[in-house]
Amino acid sequence: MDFMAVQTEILILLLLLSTLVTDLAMAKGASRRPVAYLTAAGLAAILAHTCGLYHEGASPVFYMGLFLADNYALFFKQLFLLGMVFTVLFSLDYVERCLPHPGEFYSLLLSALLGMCVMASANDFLTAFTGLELMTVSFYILVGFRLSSADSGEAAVKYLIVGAGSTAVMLYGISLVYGAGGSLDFAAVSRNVHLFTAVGLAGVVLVMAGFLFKLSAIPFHMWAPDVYQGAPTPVTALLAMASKAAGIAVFMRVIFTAFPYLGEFMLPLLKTIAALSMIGGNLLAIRQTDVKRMLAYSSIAQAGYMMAGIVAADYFGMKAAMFYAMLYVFANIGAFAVLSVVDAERGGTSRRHVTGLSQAAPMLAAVMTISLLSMAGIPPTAGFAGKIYIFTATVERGNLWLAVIGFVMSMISVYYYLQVTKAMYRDLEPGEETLAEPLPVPSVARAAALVSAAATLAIGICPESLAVLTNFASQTFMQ
Amino acid sequence: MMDPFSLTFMDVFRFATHIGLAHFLLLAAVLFAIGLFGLLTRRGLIPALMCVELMLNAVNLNLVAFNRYLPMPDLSGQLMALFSIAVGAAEVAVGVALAFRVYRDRATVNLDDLDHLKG
Amino acid sequence: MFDFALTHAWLIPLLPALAFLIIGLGTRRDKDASAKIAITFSGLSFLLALGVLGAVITRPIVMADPFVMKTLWAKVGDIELSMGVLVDPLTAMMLFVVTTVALLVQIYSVGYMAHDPGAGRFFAFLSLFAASMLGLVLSVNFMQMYAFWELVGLCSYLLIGFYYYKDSAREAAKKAFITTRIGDFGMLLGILLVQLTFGTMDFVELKTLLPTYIWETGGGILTIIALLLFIGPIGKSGQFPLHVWLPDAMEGPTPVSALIHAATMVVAGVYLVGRAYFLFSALPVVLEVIAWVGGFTAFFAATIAVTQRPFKRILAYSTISQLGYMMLALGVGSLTASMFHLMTHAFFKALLFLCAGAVIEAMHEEADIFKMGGLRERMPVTFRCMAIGVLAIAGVPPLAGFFSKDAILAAAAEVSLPLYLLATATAFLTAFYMARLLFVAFFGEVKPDCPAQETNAWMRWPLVILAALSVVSGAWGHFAGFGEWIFYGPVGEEHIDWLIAGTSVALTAVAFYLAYEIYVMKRWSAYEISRRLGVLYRLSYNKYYVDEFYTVIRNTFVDKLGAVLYWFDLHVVDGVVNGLARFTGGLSGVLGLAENGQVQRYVAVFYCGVIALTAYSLLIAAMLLAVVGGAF
Amino acid sequence: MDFPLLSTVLLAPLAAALAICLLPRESRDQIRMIAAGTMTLATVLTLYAYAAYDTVEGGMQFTEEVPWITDLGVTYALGVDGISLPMLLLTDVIGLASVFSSWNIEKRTKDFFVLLMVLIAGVTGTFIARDLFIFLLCYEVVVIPIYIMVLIWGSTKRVPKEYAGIKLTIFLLMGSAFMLVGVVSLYIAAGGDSFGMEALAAAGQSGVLDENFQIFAFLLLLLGFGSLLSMFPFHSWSPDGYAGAPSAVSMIHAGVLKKIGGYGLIRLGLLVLPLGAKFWAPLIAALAMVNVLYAAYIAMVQKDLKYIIGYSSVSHMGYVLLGFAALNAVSITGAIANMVAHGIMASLFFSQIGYIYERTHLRSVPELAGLAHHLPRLTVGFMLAGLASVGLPGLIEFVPEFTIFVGTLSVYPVCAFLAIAGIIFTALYILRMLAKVLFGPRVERFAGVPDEQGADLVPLLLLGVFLVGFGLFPELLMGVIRSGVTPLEPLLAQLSAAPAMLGGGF
Repeated sequence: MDFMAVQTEILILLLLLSTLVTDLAMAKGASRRPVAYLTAAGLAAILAHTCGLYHEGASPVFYMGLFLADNYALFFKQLFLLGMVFTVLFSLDYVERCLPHPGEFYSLLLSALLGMCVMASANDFLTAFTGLELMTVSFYILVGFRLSSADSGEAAVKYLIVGAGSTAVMLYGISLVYGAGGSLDFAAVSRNVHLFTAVGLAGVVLVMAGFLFKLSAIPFHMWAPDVYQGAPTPVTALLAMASKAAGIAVFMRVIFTAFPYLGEFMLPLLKTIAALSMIGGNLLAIRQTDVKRMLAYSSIAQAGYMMAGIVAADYFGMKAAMFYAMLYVFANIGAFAVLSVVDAERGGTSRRHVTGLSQAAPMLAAVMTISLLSMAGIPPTAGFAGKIYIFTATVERGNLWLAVIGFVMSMISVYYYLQVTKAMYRDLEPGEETLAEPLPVPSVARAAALVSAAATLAIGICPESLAVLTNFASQTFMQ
Repeated sequence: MMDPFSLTFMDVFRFATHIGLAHFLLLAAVLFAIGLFGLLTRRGLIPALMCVELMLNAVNLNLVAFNRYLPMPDLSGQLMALFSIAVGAAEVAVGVALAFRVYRDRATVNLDDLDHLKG
Repeated sequence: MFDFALTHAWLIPLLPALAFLIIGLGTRRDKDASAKIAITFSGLSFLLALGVLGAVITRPIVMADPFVMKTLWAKVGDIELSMGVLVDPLTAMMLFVVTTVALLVQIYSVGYMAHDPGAGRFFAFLSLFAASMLGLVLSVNFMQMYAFWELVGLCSYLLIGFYYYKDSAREAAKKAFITTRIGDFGMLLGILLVQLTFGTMDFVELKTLLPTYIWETGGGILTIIALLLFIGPIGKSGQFPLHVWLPDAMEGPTPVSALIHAATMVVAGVYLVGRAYFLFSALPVVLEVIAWVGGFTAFFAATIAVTQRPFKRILAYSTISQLGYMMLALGVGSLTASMFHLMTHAFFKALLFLCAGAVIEAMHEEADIFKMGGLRERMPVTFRCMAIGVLAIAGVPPLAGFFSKDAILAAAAEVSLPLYLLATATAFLTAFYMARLLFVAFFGEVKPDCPAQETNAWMRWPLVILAALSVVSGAWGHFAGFGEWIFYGPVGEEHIDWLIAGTSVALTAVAFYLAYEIYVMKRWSAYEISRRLGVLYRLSYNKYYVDEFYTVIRNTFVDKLGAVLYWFDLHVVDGVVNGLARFTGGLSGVLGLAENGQVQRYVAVFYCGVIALTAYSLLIAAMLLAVVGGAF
Repeated sequence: MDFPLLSTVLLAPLAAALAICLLPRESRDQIRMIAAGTMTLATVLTLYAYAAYDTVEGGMQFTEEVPWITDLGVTYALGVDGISLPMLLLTDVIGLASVFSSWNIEKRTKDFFVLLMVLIAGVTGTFIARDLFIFLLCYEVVVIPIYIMVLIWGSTKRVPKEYAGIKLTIFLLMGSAFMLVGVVSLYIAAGGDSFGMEALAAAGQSGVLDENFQIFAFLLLLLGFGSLLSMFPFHSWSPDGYAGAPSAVSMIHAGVLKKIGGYGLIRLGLLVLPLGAKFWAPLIAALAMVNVLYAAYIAMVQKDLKYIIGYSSVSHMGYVLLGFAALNAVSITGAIANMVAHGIMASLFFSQIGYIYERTHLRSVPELAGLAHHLPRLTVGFMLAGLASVGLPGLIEFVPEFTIFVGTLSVYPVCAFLAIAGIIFTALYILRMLAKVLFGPRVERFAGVPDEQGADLVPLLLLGVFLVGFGLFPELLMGVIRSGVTPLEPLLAQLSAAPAMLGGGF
């Protein structure tokens, strides 16, 4: 019982409790900005604290190997924390204006975060499942948090129905794997030869389906566009970056520790799904006019890219996927920070709403463009380096066709990203002059957006620093 | 694995009279399928949630049966079932809350009518 | 002194080039200064050319051993492109002719362009032309010759289009450039093949390499090369069928017509064949082609000239015809006769054109000779000069044309009777239409509203000098031994075949008589004759419809084809691109239909995925079972 | 290496972009001055490099190397040799000219110059990069600013500018997608430890990359570079794109960016994948021939000035491709020289067209006439560019074209023959255009149009100097290029000794 292994989670839980208490202690109707600041400050402190937790050698383990606090988990936890801090910061204004009960909002964010952290560290199916559900249930509520919008409620219901269905499938899979593998522990399962039977293999694919749902990979993606569109903008941001990254984290760990010997069996499947996601996500995004919905499809495609890294099934691919997950966080922060401001000010996130942004708020338009280009993989943004990492790993394993699809589709994706850029930069037509009037941008949101754009460019120009970190994290995991 | 064409009457009889793991698995699968069918066809939000609950219970059955019939080193299957029940409860709780919320917005909890978001 | 000129021969083209630069960048707007600069530099260039001529004569430099200086211009791979000067008697003669005519024309232009606001530009272009032409003459290799060949083409384009505000001038300039470009295309191919075959384009080196090459490999590829090379001269020297640009080129100011389209540039083609005569003369087939092209062009153009009415157009067809003569001479193997005629023609044709300029200016831009008449009285000096020119070109002894034309006829007679007859017929026609021109414009009654006055001194003196040259150059060349000076192969015997000479002189006399009777005495009605001739007259008057033919070709094969290809580009090439884009967009729409907002549809799709995955896993399991065996 | 000359040239425009970002929108004059000053600095430095480059020694000079991304084997390696130095010069000269061509842009001046500076920096980077990663990075950086510039400052004629912009962007990016695949597979096949061009070239030439791989990878590169170079049938973005773009973008795009295609084919296609180049060369030659004639024919029936020049540049790129395809020292020298020549010429054309359009808002040939009466300087510019593109001696295009012809005629007699016939058609459409636009009777409508002066005159003077200078003294250009091509000769000799595979003798 090494409690040091769960120190991050404990800290988050404490923060969660303190936000609850603070919220309760505050007067009804008062601004909940203090809660937000408390959350942000607490998360930042935890983030700083986790920086010191990277280690060489054996990783701390909590309770019979259920919970493993290795560098890999740490990397993803930092990723979640980072995403969460920025989300809290850029959405301050949005939350105050658009969401009721902002105090509880922060508590729920923290509980989702807790779930993600548990997922990242999970070393057996029970822990993984618990973390996953903690996150998912929190998200059900968060998605429906915007009471003023009926779409938000609809999105939440849809997420719930599909999500519950997927939970059931995953659980069924876990039960089969348990039956075949004789244990819920990843390492123990991997050693059991019965995994190669019909029951075992069926269990494996069902478990994977559950995780792929979180990644919103095709064909488990149907919920994503509706939910992304309906959810409050900061929640969408978290769904896109953190929830997905958590899925990736646990997915990779499951594949590499629980089913490491199933490569021959799973890889064709994963390759197909990766290819489908890259193609379908990008194609579907082309017709979208709502930026959030478009980003949902785009996130499907991004999941495809990350999976392309995973199917390289080696250290390079894993590193690439982790690298990509991280840069995707920054890209998302930038894009959604802008969208939250636009959503709060102009009451929507369709292309119509961002029109003229280059004149109304040139900085936001630039950040948006940079973030979208990073998603598209255009240099000098981080996305370019990420794609190079991913596809060198892919090609190295002989999957050239996957790289062809990846590069071609990412260039097609430029088309729809540029549609947004076009809306922001184009000349205003008569009657649209009001769109050029300066948009009030909260300074915190502005700072968050700027920092994310700077990070996107910095990683793009100098990927080395992040690459070193991912190297370190993935190496310890692979030992 | 049994060859279906060489099944004798005795085989069938033995299967029918000696309750074992296979029965539980079969039952769970059937339950799961029923739940799935309901999830796909029932138009109401609440019935759909009930169907999900059915599917989760099928899984619990599986877990417990595996734990009981196979030589497992520990009780982790049963433990898992407990967690699953808890999670199911949470989901239903949230689900019902959302049902209220949706009903307030749209005056319906019919899943078919929740199609504002699409395309 | 002569040596200085020789070693500084490169200055000869450079001086006018300098004048072009100075005028172009500086004094363009100042007419007088521009004229002074142009004439000064041309004069210097003329003096240097005289010096070179002196050097060639005194040293002596002979055809077989030219003086060569060259410098590297650009080096690509192992191919060295050089520029330089090659001086031999041929060059010296050309330098002399070009600088003389250029200088005289520039002096003449001072008067002619006195009232044109664009005179500065005019002098700049004239200087540039002189520079290019002199560079061409001095070329040491095919590449240099091609480069300057293109440049003279450019100057011609600029000067024909000098009156750029006139649609006709603009069109004529374009036509000239493009028609000659077709010739250049062939020539460029020829030059490239020379480089590829011999590894050099240098005239001197080629001359030494050629005999061995022919001895070793025969003439097959060489024939192709030579024919290709000859396409260039066909274009530039207005040979059939690329002659169409030359009459239109008369849209330029008259001094330009004199300098470029009569005396110098158009003979560049002849000069090229002459310069590369070591190549052409080694290939009998090619020589025959050249002879026939030349002979036919000479006759063909003469038949057109007979019926034309504009003053300068008659002269233009006459030029084509005379160029045909020169080609004919080359074709029948007489470099001497060709070059001799080139020289005399330069003088008397320049003279004729300058006279034409004087007349047309005096007539206030009226060009139709039938609207003139009696100019003899109004413009006596011009008339006398004109008469000398006409007699010279008609081949009346002892004027220049007599000697040179006789040399050509004699050379033709030696080789081929049909060619000789063709040439003689041409001589007759030449005499006739020139007489017609002279009689119609200068004799008869003065038209009532005729504004003509004698020209000013700037224009008059060059006429006189050219007239003098037209008188003496033939005899001088004949008696001073032109044939021992410029020749290829064995030295030609300089003698006059009295039978041939007598025939042509007699025919000339007949032609003059006929013209006199028709146009001065009006014994026969010109109209009647033309009516009787019917189709022949119309063919001639309409220039055998060659222009119309080309228009049809251009419309169908260039513009129509262009339109078709553009259609192809827009609808097929671009259509595929747009189609792909539309297809992608459409696919997106179709796929998007699945996303209909019904959550149970989403669940169904999800489970379809699950079922597919499960089916796959069971398949694999079955396969594993088949391989490994055993049971769960 | 004492002074990081190439880094300065590369980063100066970026620094300028940053500086302009910090200025207020209203200070248009300062913005312009910063842009012009920076580009002047870059041009002067480049000219110094051009003069100081040791042609006897040859090879990469002014090199800089800093390890960058070690786990991918990426090095921040810059350097110029005889092939890239002329391209660098071209970039900076045209960049400087384009700044002055955009002098009168009043609409969102700040945004314009920021994007323009980024664009120039990107193009510069592709030519001086010695590392494939940097090359790709810089290349793709360029595309997006162009899109935005077309969108805001472009013009809608035959097609909407939005269409033109997105077509251009997607076309180039699709090309680059194939290129990226090619490069990544190349990187892996060569050992996966370095993106350095020298290292890859060594791998390619020493047989580490087998022939089948080379053929395959070259095809991918060809798709990328070919569409960049507007090789038939991947050319259709180019006329539309130029027509939609503001003149500075057209200048840079036609003048420099397109040349990245040719440069890449030589630098990567030939040096790294010689056997692949050998295999595909006949196909390239055939397509090049189509390019020359097809585009020239189409140019003949165009009405819009920018379309004429757009198709004309497609046609001229055919010569570059042909020169490349012949794979010998002479033809490749010609191809490189032709890229420089066409760059100067096309950008001069576009700057002059831009001036006309700016002053009259007309670009259609039938609507323009007799400009020579009122705009003599513009006429000189037009004539210079037109005559150069006709290939007249004394102007920049003559020697390169001649060189290409010499180099290719013996290798692909039929293709070369037809391509040489292109000079007639080029003359035809160029002269038609000049005649119609410049000459003819005086048109009073244009009487009030002022002639070029001050900043407007700079592009003409600057480009004109190079147009004539390199024309009269071609050795200034050819000498440097020769020092870059000479090291290739053994490789080319080796290649020409091997038999052609894809049916030679077109």
